[in-house]
Amino acid sequence: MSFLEVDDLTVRFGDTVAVDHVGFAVEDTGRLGIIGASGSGKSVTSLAIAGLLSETARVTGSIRLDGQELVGLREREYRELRGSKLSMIFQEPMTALDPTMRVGRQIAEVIALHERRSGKRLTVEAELARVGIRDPQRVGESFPHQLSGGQRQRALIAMAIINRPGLVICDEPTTALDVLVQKQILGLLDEVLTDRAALFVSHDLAVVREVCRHIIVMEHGRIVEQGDVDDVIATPEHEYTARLVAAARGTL
Amino acid sequence: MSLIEIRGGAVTYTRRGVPFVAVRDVDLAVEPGDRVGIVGGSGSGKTTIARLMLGLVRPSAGDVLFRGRSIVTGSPDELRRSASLVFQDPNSSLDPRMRVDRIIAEPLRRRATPVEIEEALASVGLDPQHARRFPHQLSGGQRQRVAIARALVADPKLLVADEPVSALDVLVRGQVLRLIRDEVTSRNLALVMISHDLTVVRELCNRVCVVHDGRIVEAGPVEDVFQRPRDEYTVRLLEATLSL
Amino acid sequence: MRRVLIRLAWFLGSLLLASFLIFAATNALPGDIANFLLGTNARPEEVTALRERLGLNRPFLVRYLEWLGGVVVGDFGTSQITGRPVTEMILPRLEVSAWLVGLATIGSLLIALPVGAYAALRRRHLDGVAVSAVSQFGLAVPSFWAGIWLVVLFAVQLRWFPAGGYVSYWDSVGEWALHLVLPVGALSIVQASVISRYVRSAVIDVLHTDYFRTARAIGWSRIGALWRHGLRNISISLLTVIGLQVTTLLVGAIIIEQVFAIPGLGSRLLLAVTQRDLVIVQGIVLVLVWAVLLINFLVDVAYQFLDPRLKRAAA
Amino acid sequence: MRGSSLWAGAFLIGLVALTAGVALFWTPFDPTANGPLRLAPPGWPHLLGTDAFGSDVLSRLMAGAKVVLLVGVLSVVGAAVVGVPVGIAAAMLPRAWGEIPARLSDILYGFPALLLAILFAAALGGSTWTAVMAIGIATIPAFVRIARAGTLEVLSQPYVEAAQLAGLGPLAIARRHVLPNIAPLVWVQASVSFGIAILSEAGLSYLGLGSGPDSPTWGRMLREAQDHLFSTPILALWPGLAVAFATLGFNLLGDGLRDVLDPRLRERA
Repeated sequence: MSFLEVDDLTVRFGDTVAVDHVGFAVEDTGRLGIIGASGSGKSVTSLAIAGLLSETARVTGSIRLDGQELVGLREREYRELRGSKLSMIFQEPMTALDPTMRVGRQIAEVIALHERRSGKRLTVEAELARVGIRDPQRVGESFPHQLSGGQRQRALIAMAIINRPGLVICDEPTTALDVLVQKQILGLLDEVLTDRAALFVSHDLAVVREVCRHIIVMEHGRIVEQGDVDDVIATPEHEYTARLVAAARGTL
Repeated sequence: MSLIEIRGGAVTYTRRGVPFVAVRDVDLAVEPGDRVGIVGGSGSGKTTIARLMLGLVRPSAGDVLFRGRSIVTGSPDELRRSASLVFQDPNSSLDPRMRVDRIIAEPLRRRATPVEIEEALASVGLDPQHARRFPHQLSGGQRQRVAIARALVADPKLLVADEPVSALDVLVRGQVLRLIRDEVTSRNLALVMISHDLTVVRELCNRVCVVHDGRIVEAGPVEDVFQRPRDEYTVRLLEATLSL
Repeated sequence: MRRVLIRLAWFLGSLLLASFLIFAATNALPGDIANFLLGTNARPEEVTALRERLGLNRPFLVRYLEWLGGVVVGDFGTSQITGRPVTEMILPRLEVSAWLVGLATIGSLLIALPVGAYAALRRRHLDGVAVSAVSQFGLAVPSFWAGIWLVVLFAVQLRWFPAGGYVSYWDSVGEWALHLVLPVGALSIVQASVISRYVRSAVIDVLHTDYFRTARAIGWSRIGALWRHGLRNISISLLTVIGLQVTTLLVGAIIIEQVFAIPGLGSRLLLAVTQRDLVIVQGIVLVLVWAVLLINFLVDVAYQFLDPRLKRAAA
Repeated sequence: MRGSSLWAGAFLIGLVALTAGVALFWTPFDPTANGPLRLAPPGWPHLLGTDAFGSDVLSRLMAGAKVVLLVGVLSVVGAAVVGVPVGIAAAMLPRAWGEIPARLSDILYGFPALLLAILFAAALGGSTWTAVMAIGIATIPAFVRIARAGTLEVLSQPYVEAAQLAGLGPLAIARRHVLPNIAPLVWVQASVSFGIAILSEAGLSYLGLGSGPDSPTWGRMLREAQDHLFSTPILALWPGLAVAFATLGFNLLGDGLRDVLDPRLRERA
């Protein structure tokens, strides 16, 4: 049995089907890349696993995390999982942190929420150092707007891994970043995602290839192709995949 | 004589009462038919250089010359008749309350004939029926095509494109870039392409300027800079660029 | 700091300009107090003599500066009707009105925050829509009408509270509270419907932010994330709304004082209007307008310090 | 769901306007005449009963609608005509100059309609016209604010920069881009201000600072009803309901307009 097993997952918003009978599995140290253009259903899939879709969404099928069924799970129990057993990293580090709260306090909150003890400043600084922040004390005492995009994303990664979750879902984690910072953050992710399962959602094949071996390609809510990332790039079977590869090559 | 030339240009903004230098010591000349790429990270000042070039910001030092005449001390009117800009986000660069035909006709400073509108739409690959639509009734790629049609309608000599595809969906980026390349070639325009994406610049431009911290740290023919980068920042930038 | 000083300068300037406008409105308009006091049959000599005695025939600007000079040191002049110092009349009534407005502000927030948040969280359900509809109706109700019905229900029918009047806090706290329940209630209910609508849309905005999603992703419940992260962000913008709403509340209080026969600034002001006691009118209007300007200035300054994104620039 | 508040608002306003229109030519009884039947309960021929002077309540309500609409239209239109151009100018003038109208309107914001009406009444005596003036002047800052904020928002948009590059001057930009884009805001504000004007007029006439005794107003009716709360509380019901529904109508219309007029909001919703 795999660590994460998604089976026949379907998400509807009213009459529109955002995710259409999708299934995949990830081992406890495995990584899966989900590739697609905007509107392909890749983000909805990841939000469905984290249980963070808006209440208008209707989710059917099965999502099993470490043997536990997540579809239909009571919100109270889901809340216990989020931030401890599964965590997420989002696209926009600019807006993903509370602008009115110091970064250190926001990180300490993640510990406090799940261990029923307050996050010590030293722990927070150690965690910030772990994600490659050079002056953790200053960063911890800063408000988000006082940090660079890369520092903010590192802080969010620290929040995501602080409770050693079994599954980390990364939703376009480098799209909003500069090329130079993107390279560094991808390196950091590669490092912190070892020993745990990870989903890596992106529209950019070149980015996904940096961290994942196995990928699935989504279009209109369906999986149209899957396999080893290099194989898919070299010999795309589906026409849509071929267009994505061409777009990533940048050749006109 | 250069089409447009920035000499020792610097721009200082005041942000919440604190002055800060966006770019400085910028020397850049664009010849007719030249295709110049300006690359750099966000906040490096590359957009400011474009705005400086079009007279949308006043330099705090240096001068901007159009066909040898200063647009800082003189009037930018002649420049504006000969230069146009394609913005990053077509959602905000098209007036949401104007129909496509009025948007496209704006640089003409007169009412355009239906034939002119049809030709302008056709040149960017849009059907004439789009003329009476509002921007929000179009897709992102179509909107950017409308913005390009507006930029080309008054027959400019210089086209400045500021990250023209980074707000678009991956799959339509290539189409829009191809459109820009084809129009620039067939009309023999000078192009200034601002982008964080080195691959795009490599495909479209013959010269490139690398901007870092408000300065041009390296400039030269595209192949030279990409094959034999001299500046340390350019080296890092090239190393960090992922491609298949 | 420099920005705060600039704001302070604008604030002082606006106090000055407001005082001038008030003085000009009561003095430059044609209704002359001397004519009014003596009636239409008065002989011209008598009018002239009275004008002389009241100092009305001296230049306008001189009279304005004299009045302003007095106001600055706390002397609002002497009533033309009663002959008593205006300051002495205003002060005890100022306390009454301040209680009314202050308690109503607190009361309206206590109602509006939970109600607005509930309407936002349950906006897709019938009960949430019903709450919005009620506040929509409350928005359209004049506070004095609400006051009248509170009197009909709680004073006339149930006899729980007195129908009007006022007892000073210093005489009997219990009676004071008893007399304030209905007027403060009437003001709060109506004010709460305004504020709860702001709260509702602010909460909906928060629900769509990325930081709210982050808070949910680390394990907060919707309510928990709203409490911990939403409230801080909402309160900053809510502060501005409260500042702007003080004007409405002040006006509501003037009318409510009339409904419940409360001896506050408003009822004294209206009496002065019917008596054409212009010195008192000037004085009380000035106090009220300056209060509004002061509160908005304080909100503005507080805003600079509350929002961390503005803090560095302000300091 | 969408558009329903627009129609509900339009319906309520239509009702008030129709009543006022009919009242111009006909009311069941003379609204100012005293009759022999005092404090009569609702019935026939006095559908809503009579007040303490024996006047027909329904006729007085109908006559009150005329005053409310007159005061509302004059004050809101007047305020918009002054406030919107000032607001646009405040946003488009160079910073130092634009600051002046903005700050002046902030000061005016400290003068609510009631205090202005009190100042005018103290000097001139209360009348329908002082009420219009007071409410109108007090409404100006709302239009200045909304027009200025809207214009600043429009000016920050790249399409304005595109228009500059196309060679348009400030006046052409104001006409082609600013006005059409802030128009929805102004319409919404006008609707909301109209609701506030109705509430203000009711408050003024309740305090006896508005129209004179011969024109019956909803506020004056409430004032008179208050003396009979113990015996005939129903007299306080009708005029209050009239104020509430008229105001509700304009508030709903404002909400509806907000949804319908803004294409960007339309997409989000």
